[in-house]
Amino acid sequence: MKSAVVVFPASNCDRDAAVALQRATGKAPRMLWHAETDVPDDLDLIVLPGGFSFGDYLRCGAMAAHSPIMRDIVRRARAGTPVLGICNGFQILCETGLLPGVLMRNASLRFVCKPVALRVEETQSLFTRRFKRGEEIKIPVAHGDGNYFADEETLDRIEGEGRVALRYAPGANPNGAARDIAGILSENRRILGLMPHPERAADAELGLTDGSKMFASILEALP
Amino acid sequence: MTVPMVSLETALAHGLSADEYAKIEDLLGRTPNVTELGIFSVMWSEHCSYKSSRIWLKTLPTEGPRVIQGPGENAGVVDIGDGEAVVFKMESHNHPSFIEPYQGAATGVGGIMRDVFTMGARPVAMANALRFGAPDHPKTRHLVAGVVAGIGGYGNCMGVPTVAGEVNFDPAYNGNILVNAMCVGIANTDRIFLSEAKGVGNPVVYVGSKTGRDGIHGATMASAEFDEASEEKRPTVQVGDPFTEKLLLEACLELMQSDAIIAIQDMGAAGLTSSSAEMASKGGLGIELDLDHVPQRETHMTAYEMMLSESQERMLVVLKPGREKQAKKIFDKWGIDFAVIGRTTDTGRMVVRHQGRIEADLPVSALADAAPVYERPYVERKPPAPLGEIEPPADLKATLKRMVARPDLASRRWIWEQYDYSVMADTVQAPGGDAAVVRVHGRRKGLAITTDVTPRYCRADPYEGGKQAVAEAWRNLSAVGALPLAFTDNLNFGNPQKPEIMGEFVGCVKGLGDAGRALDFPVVSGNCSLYNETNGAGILPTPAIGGVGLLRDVARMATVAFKRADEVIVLLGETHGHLGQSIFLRDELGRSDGPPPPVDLEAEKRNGDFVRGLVADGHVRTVHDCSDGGLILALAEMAMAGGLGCRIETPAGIASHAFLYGEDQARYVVCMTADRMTALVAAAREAGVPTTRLGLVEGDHIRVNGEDWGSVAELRDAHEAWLPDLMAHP
Amino acid sequence: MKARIHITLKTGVLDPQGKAIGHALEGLGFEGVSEVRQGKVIDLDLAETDEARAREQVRAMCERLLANTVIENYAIDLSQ
Amino acid sequence: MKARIHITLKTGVLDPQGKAIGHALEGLGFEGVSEVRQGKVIDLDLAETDEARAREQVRAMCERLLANTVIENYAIDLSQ
Ligand SMILES: Nc1ncnc2c1ncn2[C@@H]1O[C@H](COP(=O)(O)OP(=O)(O)O)[C@@H](O)[C@H]1O
Ligand SMILES: [Mg+2]
Repeated sequence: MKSAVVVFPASNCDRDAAVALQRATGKAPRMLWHAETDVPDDLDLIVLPGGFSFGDYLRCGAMAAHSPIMRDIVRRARAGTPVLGICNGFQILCETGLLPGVLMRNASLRFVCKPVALRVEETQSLFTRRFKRGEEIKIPVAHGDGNYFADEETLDRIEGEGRVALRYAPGANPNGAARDIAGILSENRRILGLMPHPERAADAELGLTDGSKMFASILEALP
Repeated sequence: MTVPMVSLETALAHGLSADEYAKIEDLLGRTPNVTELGIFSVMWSEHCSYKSSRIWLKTLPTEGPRVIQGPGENAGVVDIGDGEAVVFKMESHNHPSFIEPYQGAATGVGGIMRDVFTMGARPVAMANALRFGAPDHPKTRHLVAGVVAGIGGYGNCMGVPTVAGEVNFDPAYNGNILVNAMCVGIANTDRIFLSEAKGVGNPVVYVGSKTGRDGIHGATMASAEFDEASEEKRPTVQVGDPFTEKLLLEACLELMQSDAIIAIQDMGAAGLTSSSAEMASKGGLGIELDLDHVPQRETHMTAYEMMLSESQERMLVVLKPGREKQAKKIFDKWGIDFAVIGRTTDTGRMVVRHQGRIEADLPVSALADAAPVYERPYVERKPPAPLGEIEPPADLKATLKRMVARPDLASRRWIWEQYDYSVMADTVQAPGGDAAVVRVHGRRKGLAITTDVTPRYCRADPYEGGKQAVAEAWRNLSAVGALPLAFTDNLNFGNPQKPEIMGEFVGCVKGLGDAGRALDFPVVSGNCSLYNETNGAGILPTPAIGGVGLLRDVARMATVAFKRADEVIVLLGETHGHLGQSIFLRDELGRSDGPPPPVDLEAEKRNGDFVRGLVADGHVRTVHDCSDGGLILALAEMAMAGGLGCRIETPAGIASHAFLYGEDQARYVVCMTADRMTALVAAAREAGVPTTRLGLVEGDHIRVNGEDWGSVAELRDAHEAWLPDLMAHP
Repeated sequence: MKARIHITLKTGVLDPQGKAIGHALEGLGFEGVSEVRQGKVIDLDLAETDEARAREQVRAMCERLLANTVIENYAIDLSQ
Repeated sequence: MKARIHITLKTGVLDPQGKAIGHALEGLGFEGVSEVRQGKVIDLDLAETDEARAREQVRAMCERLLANTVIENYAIDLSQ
């Protein structure tokens, strides 16, 4: 599998994502600088990592969504190249319109870092196929703006289309997200945006390992 | 433009004394102009010159087989093997945080990070030591909320995990909170960068944010006593820009991969002035600056303003000649301003030009080396009289649930969950234990990090309190199984011109030094924050210690949580039931008298070395040291962390309340399987370490001498609720 | 020209910041405050001197970057 | 009454957000934008109907909570 991690100014989970990908696939991903205008042709997976691209100024992900590299990424994503957006990456995907909705300030107005319990809602995707439907997993979150919002119609639609991939377990919603949504899929199910950090739960020494199943799923789907 | 005339009055307004001003005139052989006076005032401020503390700081142990760089550079450097070094330092941002808690704390974090990456290290962990006023003081909640958000706001954006810290509440800090931030980084030993300029004619380069009129005179403010009026004056505080700092970090580290740099120095307090003077002074050189080339955010800035600006996120670099293009390319890529603003000279003078005029022409040695050094008079405090007999409370078992929710003992989760403690994916021990542990990226080894000091001990007996602060940090590192390497300190005190305060300072520093020597735990960097007084009321003496230790293999690491039922709980170390200055005495009985617990440094060493051995050999995985709140608090914390209860008995011959709540030092609680018990107790005896078998990990309640002291769940609820409840009020 | 842009949340979009401010005001004893909404204001200095062209330029900035029109409205004020 | 409060950074105070927005606009090809400053706008519904009293109330809110007067200015607009 050939993968790439995009580095925006003030991305800060780019290395973590690369380490997790390397561990899962045995191959180091390419690191792509945001100012590049073309992404390599042969990529099987593009990862938009967590962090504070452009300082999270104006709106989280807004400036990154207009980075030169994003034009090509949007094009490829629309054509079917899988994209995984983690935390800030999820925010960027929403700002580009590749995923519906927005991520607003946490309801507490405080940044929150902790492991949270999640329920895997959909296993029909290349990111979640190794999980069991309804399985409860634990993955850390670390964000100030993870409060997923979309209008009711959109929420009903994505629910109806089985695109809510991950939900915070009952009582575990750390940010006030609508319908406890933690991660959603695109219409073609090849783009996943999620607030939790699977790359921080892919190493037994860090205490949590459920994230590695996501990387294993990807590898299985995109050998 | 008319240049204001300088007089004694101007000098006094700049925080210089009459004697100091006379000395400046003497050194120059003339009256300085106002820019020159401004430059002197910051260079000779307490903050930059350490004029009150210097002679005492010299007494501290700063050397050791692993120490690569002790105090005197931007941060200390200690060898951790494999060609790698840990680089760390702690610094305060107390006054700015009181005025504007979010930005004050944020820029404090940014400043200490720059100190570490200037040395060529990538920051890998942050810690802090915080002191606030009484919980019910009208300002406290606002300050707590702002400081915590500010620390998180900056550190989280930088992508450096904040993993450890400590917080106390005491009315002594009502008007002077303490915000001490520590940064820990990792560098290659063959790529450590220093601030000593070398060579003549080399380009002096400015990189980072543009200069504005930020915090002009911040460095002198940080050294001046507060009064109510200064709160009204509202000096400009700096606004942090972590986004720019993150880019500056990456750009500097990228440039450091090359060999283009001769010297590099961050612009901290006193910005351009102290960074240029220090680089020149260390290299025995002169330096010329042309301020026309300084990137500026505001119009019509004067030389005075530019030299004294404390705009954040800036660095000064001396490059090898001809490397400007190569370096500029890197900063362009990261979108960071880059400007050649001067060059090194052989004149030994600092010459500042602006718009074709010479605005300052000063001997570098006068600025850096001729700064006054004071041997301030001090009085040593008489140690408090011993406590008499302390009667046990009527219902001892009811005390625990209250104690776990006391301001100084309640859970700090509300704080650390606002810090991204897991970014970089190497945090193998998150906040909540004795020390945090971050793995060295790609290696088996890890760094243990802790911050500690017990100000109420320091107030009661500065010398014993100083010893205790170092001993506790050393103990917390040992408790996770790490070899303590070295420490950094932030010495927060009141007005050193008062002999009693100076006595606190001297006593604490002596204690720090003796403990450091006895424990092979040198100090490699640090900072002094004096004049923490409002309307003449000083803070508690607070020499905050930031300790760093090395774990050979993070798989052999202890944590505080009870792990399995039926493990035997053993106390290592001696218990006399010392209640003087204990939290039990203060919070349950309303008394704060008696001497603090004495620190037997030999016992500390013996017991700590023994515990570390147990962890390293894989015999125990559960260790917690005893500190605030005594043994029963340690047990309660182990129970709450593990979700398991325990059943313990107190020994005969000592009153239960003293045994349980006494704050005797040099003690650790460890858990082991029953089959290992005999051998370990024998080994302890051989090592001269006293042991007491306390009982067993068992059930989900805490049982003491057959009495139920509460369920782990209810204790945890009380422990976890205190801070969120406090902060829920507007 | 100078442009002042107000970016406010659309009605129906929940506003955690506004809500928190409302609570805090109440906690401080301020009474009679019903709805609180927080938005952004962005001030720009433009080289453009023609009002119509300036408005068009700022509108484009809002659509492309400054506002997220899924949840936000924007309003533009121009002055010399 | 309705109150609209503008909270802006004092002149001379660094505005990292404004700076970044300026860069981003430039990157998107918008030309001639010099200074960019970002602030907050807060809209309140007040039960108070007397203008002078309303202004005084909102001023108190700004001083005590809404504005950080160390680095921010505020301006109050009232309307029925
Ligand atoms: N300001 C803070 N930031 C991060 N962690 C903190 C902070 N304050 C306390 N902690 C964490 O809470 C735990 C308990 O703190 P403390 O009681 O001071 O520990 P100890 O008594 O072992 O020194 C430690 O793990 C510490 O790192
Ligand atoms: Mg401890």
